[in-house]
Amino acid sequence: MSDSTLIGLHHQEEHHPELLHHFAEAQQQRDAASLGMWIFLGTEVMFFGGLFCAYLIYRRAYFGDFGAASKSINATLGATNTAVLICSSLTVVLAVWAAQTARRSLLLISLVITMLLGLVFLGIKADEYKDKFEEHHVPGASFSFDHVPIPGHPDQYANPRHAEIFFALYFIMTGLHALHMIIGLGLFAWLLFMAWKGHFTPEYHTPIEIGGLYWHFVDIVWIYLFPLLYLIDRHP
Amino acid sequence: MFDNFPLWPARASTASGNVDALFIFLLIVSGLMTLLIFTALVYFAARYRYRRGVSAEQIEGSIPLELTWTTIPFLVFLVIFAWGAVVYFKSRTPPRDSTEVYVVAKQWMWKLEHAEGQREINELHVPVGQDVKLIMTSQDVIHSFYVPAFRMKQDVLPGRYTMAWFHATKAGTYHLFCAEYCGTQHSGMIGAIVVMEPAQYEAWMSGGSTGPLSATGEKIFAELGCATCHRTDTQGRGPNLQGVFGKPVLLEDGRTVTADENYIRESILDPGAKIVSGFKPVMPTFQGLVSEEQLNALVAYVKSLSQPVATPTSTAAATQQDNPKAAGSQVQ
Amino acid sequence: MSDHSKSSPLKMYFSVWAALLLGTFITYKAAYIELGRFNAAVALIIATVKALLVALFFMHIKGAHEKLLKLVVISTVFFLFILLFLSMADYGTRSWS
Amino acid sequence: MSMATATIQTVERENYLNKEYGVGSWLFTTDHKRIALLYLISITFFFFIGGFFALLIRLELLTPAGDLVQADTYNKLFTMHGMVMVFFFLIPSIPAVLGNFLVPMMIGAKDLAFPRINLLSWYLYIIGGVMMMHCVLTGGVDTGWTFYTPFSTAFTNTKIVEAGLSIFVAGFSSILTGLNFVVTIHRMRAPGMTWSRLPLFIWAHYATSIIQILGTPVIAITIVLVAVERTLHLGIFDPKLGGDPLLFQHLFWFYSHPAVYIMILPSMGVVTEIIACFARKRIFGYSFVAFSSIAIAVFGFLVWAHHMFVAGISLYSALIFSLLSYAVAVPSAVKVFNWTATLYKGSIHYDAPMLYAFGFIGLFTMGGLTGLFLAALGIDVHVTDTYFVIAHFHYIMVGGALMGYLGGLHFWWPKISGRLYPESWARLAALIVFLGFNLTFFPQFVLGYLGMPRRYFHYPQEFQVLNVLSTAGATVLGVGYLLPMIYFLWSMRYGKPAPDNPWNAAGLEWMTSSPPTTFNFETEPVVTWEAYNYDELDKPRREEVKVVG
Ligand code: HEA
Ligand code: HEA
Ligand code: HEC
Ligand code: CUA
Ligand SMILES: [Cu+2]
Repeated sequence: MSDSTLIGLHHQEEHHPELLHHFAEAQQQRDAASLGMWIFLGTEVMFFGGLFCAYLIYRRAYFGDFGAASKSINATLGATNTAVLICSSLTVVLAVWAAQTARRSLLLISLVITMLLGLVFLGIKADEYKDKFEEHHVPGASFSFDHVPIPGHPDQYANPRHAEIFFALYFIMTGLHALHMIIGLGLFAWLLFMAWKGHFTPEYHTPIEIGGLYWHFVDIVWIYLFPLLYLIDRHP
Repeated sequence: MFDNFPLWPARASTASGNVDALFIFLLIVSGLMTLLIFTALVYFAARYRYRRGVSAEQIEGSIPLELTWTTIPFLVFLVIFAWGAVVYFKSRTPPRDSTEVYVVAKQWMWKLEHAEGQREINELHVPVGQDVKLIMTSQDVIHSFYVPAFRMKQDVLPGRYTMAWFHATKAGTYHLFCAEYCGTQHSGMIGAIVVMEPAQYEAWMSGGSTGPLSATGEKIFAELGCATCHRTDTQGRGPNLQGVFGKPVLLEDGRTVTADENYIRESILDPGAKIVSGFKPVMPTFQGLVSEEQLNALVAYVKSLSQPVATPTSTAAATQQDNPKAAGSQVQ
Repeated sequence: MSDHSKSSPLKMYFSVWAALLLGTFITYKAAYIELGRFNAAVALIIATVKALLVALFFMHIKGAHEKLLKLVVISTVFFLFILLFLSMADYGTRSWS
Repeated sequence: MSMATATIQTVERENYLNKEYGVGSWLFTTDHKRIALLYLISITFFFFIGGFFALLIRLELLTPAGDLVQADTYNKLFTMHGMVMVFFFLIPSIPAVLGNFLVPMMIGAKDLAFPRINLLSWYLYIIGGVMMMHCVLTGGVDTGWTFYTPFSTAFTNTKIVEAGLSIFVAGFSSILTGLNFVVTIHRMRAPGMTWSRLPLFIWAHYATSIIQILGTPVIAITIVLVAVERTLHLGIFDPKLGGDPLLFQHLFWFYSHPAVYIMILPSMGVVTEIIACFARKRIFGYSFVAFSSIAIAVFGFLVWAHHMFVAGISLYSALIFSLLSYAVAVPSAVKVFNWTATLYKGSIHYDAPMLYAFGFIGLFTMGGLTGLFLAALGIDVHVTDTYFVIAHFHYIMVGGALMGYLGGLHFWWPKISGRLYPESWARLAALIVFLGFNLTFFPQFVLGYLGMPRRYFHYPQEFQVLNVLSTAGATVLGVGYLLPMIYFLWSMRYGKPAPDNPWNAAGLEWMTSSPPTTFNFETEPVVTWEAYNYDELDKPRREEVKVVG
C-alpha cells in the first residue's frame, strides 16, 4: 500500500476501468474484496452455526429417534450429491486458475460445468424431497412416522414427535443450503456472462475468485451436513 | 408491608438474610467504587480546569497502575462471584425432608396442591419454620414463581418440573408474583403466600382435604392400569416401583440416571426415552391421557412408595443410602 | 491473494479433488460398520479433514500471503465452538432429555 | 473551550452537502457522509417513536391500576418500545451515523471499502424499519423484545413473523455495516496510519464490528426458526412437540448479550475522543483502552446465559456463566479508570460534549456496577425480571450509550453540518437530560429490590410513590431530548458557520474542511504523528492553524 501513495496522482490516469474511485490501486481493491468475502463467510458460518447447535442438542437428547429418522433418507443419494459438489468445487478452482492464466475457453467451460453440477445437485435434492413428501416425512399436519424401529433396538419404536424434530432440522438445514446453491447459481450465471463478454483478465478477475470462495463455502457446509444428517447410526 | 413507601422488602425467609447480606456488601463495595470515581472526576475536573497559559501535561500511561486496576477489581469480582454462588447453591438445594407442594401454572393463575391434598388457587398457606419444596410445572407458557419477601424466584416451564424451596421465618401475608412475562394478564397472575404459626396452620390443614395427593395418585395408578404391569413383586412386566425414587437407575443403554421427579414424569409421558435395564420398551405413553394435576398425583404416589414412613431409624438408613448428589441435582 | 506463480497448480488441484472423493467414499462406507460411539467421531473427523482441504487448497488459505485471512477463519471457528460448547455445557449437566 | 471565530467565508466551498442537490442525489448516493445523514434522520425518527412508547408506558404506570390503556396494549407498548429502541435505534445509532461519517475520515480514506454495500445497508435498515412500523400500525407484537418461546411460537396471536422478519432484515444491515468497517479499517488506512496511531474510536468500532459480524447471524437464524415453527407448527422450541424452550433462550442471548456491547462500545469510543480533546491530553494507557475494546467483544460472547439464571439451566453452567460475566466486567473497569486518569493534569474545558462525556462515565459506572449485582447468582434470583434489571440497562443504554451518542453528535456537529450549535442551550440540555435521567431510573433500582416485576401493567399500591417519581423524571427527560433536536435543526440554518477545527482537536477528520468535500481530503493525507498529539496542537496554536484543503 505504501509505495502506491507516492505515485498517488498519476495513478488515476492509468486506472483500470474496474478500479473504483476510492481505492488507490488494484491490489488494494482486490484485497478488500477478498477480505470482505471471507468475513461474509464468517457470518454464514455463524448463521448455520445456530442450526448446528439445535441439531447437536436434539441429537444428543433423542439419539435413537434421530437414528431412525436418518435411516429413512437415502444415503446413497446423499453421497452422490457430496461427490457432485466436490467435482463442482474442482471446476470452480479450475475456473479461477483459467482466469488467472488467461485461458478463456477453459474459464467458460469450467463455469458452465460448475453450473451444470449445481443443477444436478439440486435435481437430486428435489428427488429426495419428493420421496420424503410421499412418505409423509415432511413435518406438519400430514407427518407420520409410526412404528419405525430404532436402529439397534428392533423392539422399540421411534417417537414420532422426536423424529419430526429431526425432519424439521433436516428440511431447514438442507433447504437453506439449497437456497445458497440457488444464489450461487445466480452468481455464476452472472460470472459466466461477464466472462463471455471478456471482462476478466489476469489483472482483473476478483469476481471469479470471490464467487469461487462462496461456492467452496457452500460445499464445506454440505461436507458436514452429509454425515450429520444422512449417516446417524447407519450400521446394521 | 402495605405501607405506602417502603424502601426495603419484607424479610420472611431464611434466604432473605443471605441475599440481603450479599446485597448490602455489594452496595458498600460499589458505593465506595462510585464514590472513588466520582470524587476523582469532580476533583480533577475542578483542579485541572482550563487556565490560560497552563497547558496539559502529557502522560503516556503506567503499566503498574494498569495492572493494579485490572487485578484488584478482578479479585473483588471473584469474592462477589463466590459469595453469590454460595447463596445460589443454598437457594437451589432443597433440604431432604421438606413438605412438598405441587404447583401448576397456567395463563393466568397458580394452582397449588399440598402433598396432604389441600388444593388452593393463587394462595398458598404454609407454616412458619418448615422447609417447603415446590415442584412446579406449567400447562402452557413459561411463568415464574416469585416471592419477594422470600427472595425466591424460579421459572416454571412447560414440559418438565422445576423446583424451588423456602423456609418461612415470619408469619404474614406476602406477595406472590408471576415474574416471567406470559401474556395478557401477566401482571394479574399474582397471589398471596400466607405464612401461619404452626398451630393455626394445623387448624387450616384439617379442613378441606380430599386425602393426601399420593392417595389420589394411587387411585389414578389403579384406574389407568399401571398396576397391571408395575406390581409389588418381581413378576410384573414393568419394574417394581417400590423404592425407585431418589435412587440411581441403570438403563438399557448403560447410562445411569437418578430417579427424580423429572425422570418419573418422563417415564410416564415418554417411556421410550429411557428404558430400564432388563425390561422391554412395552410401556405405552400416557401423553395426552393425564392432566398435569393427575401427573403430579402419580409422581407423588411413586415417591410415596419410597418413603417407608415406618420407624425413624429406617428413614435415617434410607437417607444414608441416598446418592448424596441426588438431592442437589434435583433442582434443575 | 492470487500468487501469480508460474508453476501450474493443476496437479495439486486434482489430487485434492481425489482426496475429497476418497474421503466421501470412506465416510459413506464407515457409516455401515459398527464402531459404537466412534461412528460419529470418524464421520466428523473425515468431514473436518475434507473441509480443511477445501479451505486450504481450493480457497487458497494455504498460499495466502497474509495471516489476516487465517485469523478470520480461526476466529470464526472459535466463536462457533463457543456457541456449541457453552450451550452443550448446560444440556450436558442437567438431567433434562 | 472557546470556539475559534470562523473566518467568514464569502463563497461557500464545495462540500459533500452542496455538491449535488435533489432527492435522487441523496437516495442513490454512495458517499459515506451522506449515508450517515440518511441514517441520522431515520434513526432519530425511530428514537422518537420508541420514546413516545416509553412516555405512554410511564403514564400508564403513574397509578397502580391499569387505567390508561388495555392490558394487551400495554404489553405491546413495552414490546415495541424495546424492539424499536434496541434494533432500530441504539444498535445502529453510533456505528451507522457517527461511524459511517467518521471511520473513513479518521483513517484518511476517501470512503468505506464498499460504498454500494453501505447504501444497501441503509436500504435494508429502511425496509426493516418500514416493516416494523407496518407491524406497529397494524396491531404490533406483545411478547416483549425477547420473544420467548413457546409464548411467541404457539400462544400469542400477534404479528411475530412480521416483526421477526423486520429484525432479520435490519440485522443484515447491521452485519454489512460491520463488515464494511472491518475491511475499511484493515485495507484503507492512509500511509503512516498504523494500528497504534488509530484513534480509539476506530478501535471501538473494530471491536463492535466483530460482534455484529459473528453475533447477528445467530439471531437471524433463530428468527427463522421461530417463524418456521410458528407458521408450520413444528416443535423445535415447543415442549408440547418435544422441543426445549430454553434452546431458544440460549440462541437469543448468544446474540443479544454481545449486542449490548454493540450498543456500548461505540459510545465508549466517542467518549474517549471527547475526553482527550477537552482535557487536551493523550489518552492515558492508549493500548489498554484499545485492547479492552477487543477484550469486551471477545468475552462478551462467553456470558450470555447470565440472563437465564432462574430459567432452568443447570447449576453448573450457571456457575460458569456467572464467573465469565465478571471476566467481561474487568475490561470495562479498565476503561473507566483510564478515562479518569486522563483527566489528571489535563486542561479541562466544559463544553457540551464534555458534559455528556462526564455524564456517560458516571452513569455507565453505576449501570455497570449494578450489572455486577445481577451477575451475582444469589442476587439475580431475587432481582431478575424486576425493575432492578430495567434500571440497570437503562443506566447503561440511556445514561451511557445514548449520552455518548448525544455527546458525539455535538462534538462532530460542526464537521457534519458546517455550523456551530448554540453552546449554552446545549449545556442546559445536557444538564436536563442528566437530572431527568436519574429521576426516572434511580427509583427503579429501589422498586426492583422491593420486588416489583417488570412488564407489569398494574402493580400493588405500595410501589406507587416510586413510580410517580419515575414518571415525573421521564417527562423531564423527554424535554431534555427535544431540546437538541430543536437547536440542531435551528443551527442548520441559523448557526454560525463552523471553522474546520472548532475544538482544535486532533484527528484527521479535523484536518479537512467543514463540511468535508465528497472525497474527504483534497490530497491524500500522510500520517506522521501519534494519535492525540494535543501537546503539538496546543503549542503552535497562536502562530498558525494548520488547515488542509
Ligand atoms: C449497553 C448495554 C449493556 C451493557 C454494557 C451491560 C453490561 C453488563 N451487564 Fe447488562 N443488561 C443489559 C444491557 C447491558 N448490560 C440489558 C438490555 C439487559 C436486560 C435484557 C432483558 O432482559 O430485557 C441486561 C441484563 C443483565 C443481566 C441479566 C439480568 C436478569 O435478567 O436477570 C445481567 C446478569 O448478569 C447483566 C450483567 C451485566 C454485566 C456484568 C455487565 C458488565 O459489562 C458491566 C461492566 C462495567 C462495570 C462493572 C462498571 C465499571 C467498573 C468499575 C468502575 C470497576 C470497579 C468496580 C469494582 C472493583 C467493584 N446484565
Ligand atoms: C436503547 C434502548 C432504550 C431507550 C433509549 C429507552 C428509553 C426509555 N425507556 Fe426503555 N426499555 C428498553 C430500551 C430502551 N429504553 C428495553 C429493551 C426495554 C425492555 C422491553 C421489554 O421488556 O421487552 C425497556 C423497557 C422499559 C420500561 C419497562 C416496561 C415494563 O417492563 O413494563 C420502562 C418503564 O419505565 C421504560 C422506560 C423508558 C424511558 C422513560 C425512556 C426514556 O429515556 C425515553 C425518553 C425519550 C422520550 C421521552 C422521547 C421524547 C419525545 C417526545 C417527547 C415527543 C413525543 C413523541 C412523538 C411526537 C412521536 N423502558
Ligand atoms: C404395559 C405395561 C405398563 C403399563 C401399563 C405401565 N407401565 Fe410403567 N413401565 C413398564 C415397563 C416395561 C417399564 C420399564 C421400561 C421403561 O423404562 O420404559 C416401565 C417403567 C416405568 C417407570 C420407571 C421405573 C424405574 O424403575 O425407573 C415408571 C416411574 C413407570 N413405569 C410408571 C408408570 C405409571 C405411572 C403407569 C400408569 C400411568 C405405568 N407406568 C404404566 C410397563 C408399564
Ligand atoms: Cu405467568 Cu407471567
Ligand atoms: Cu447480558
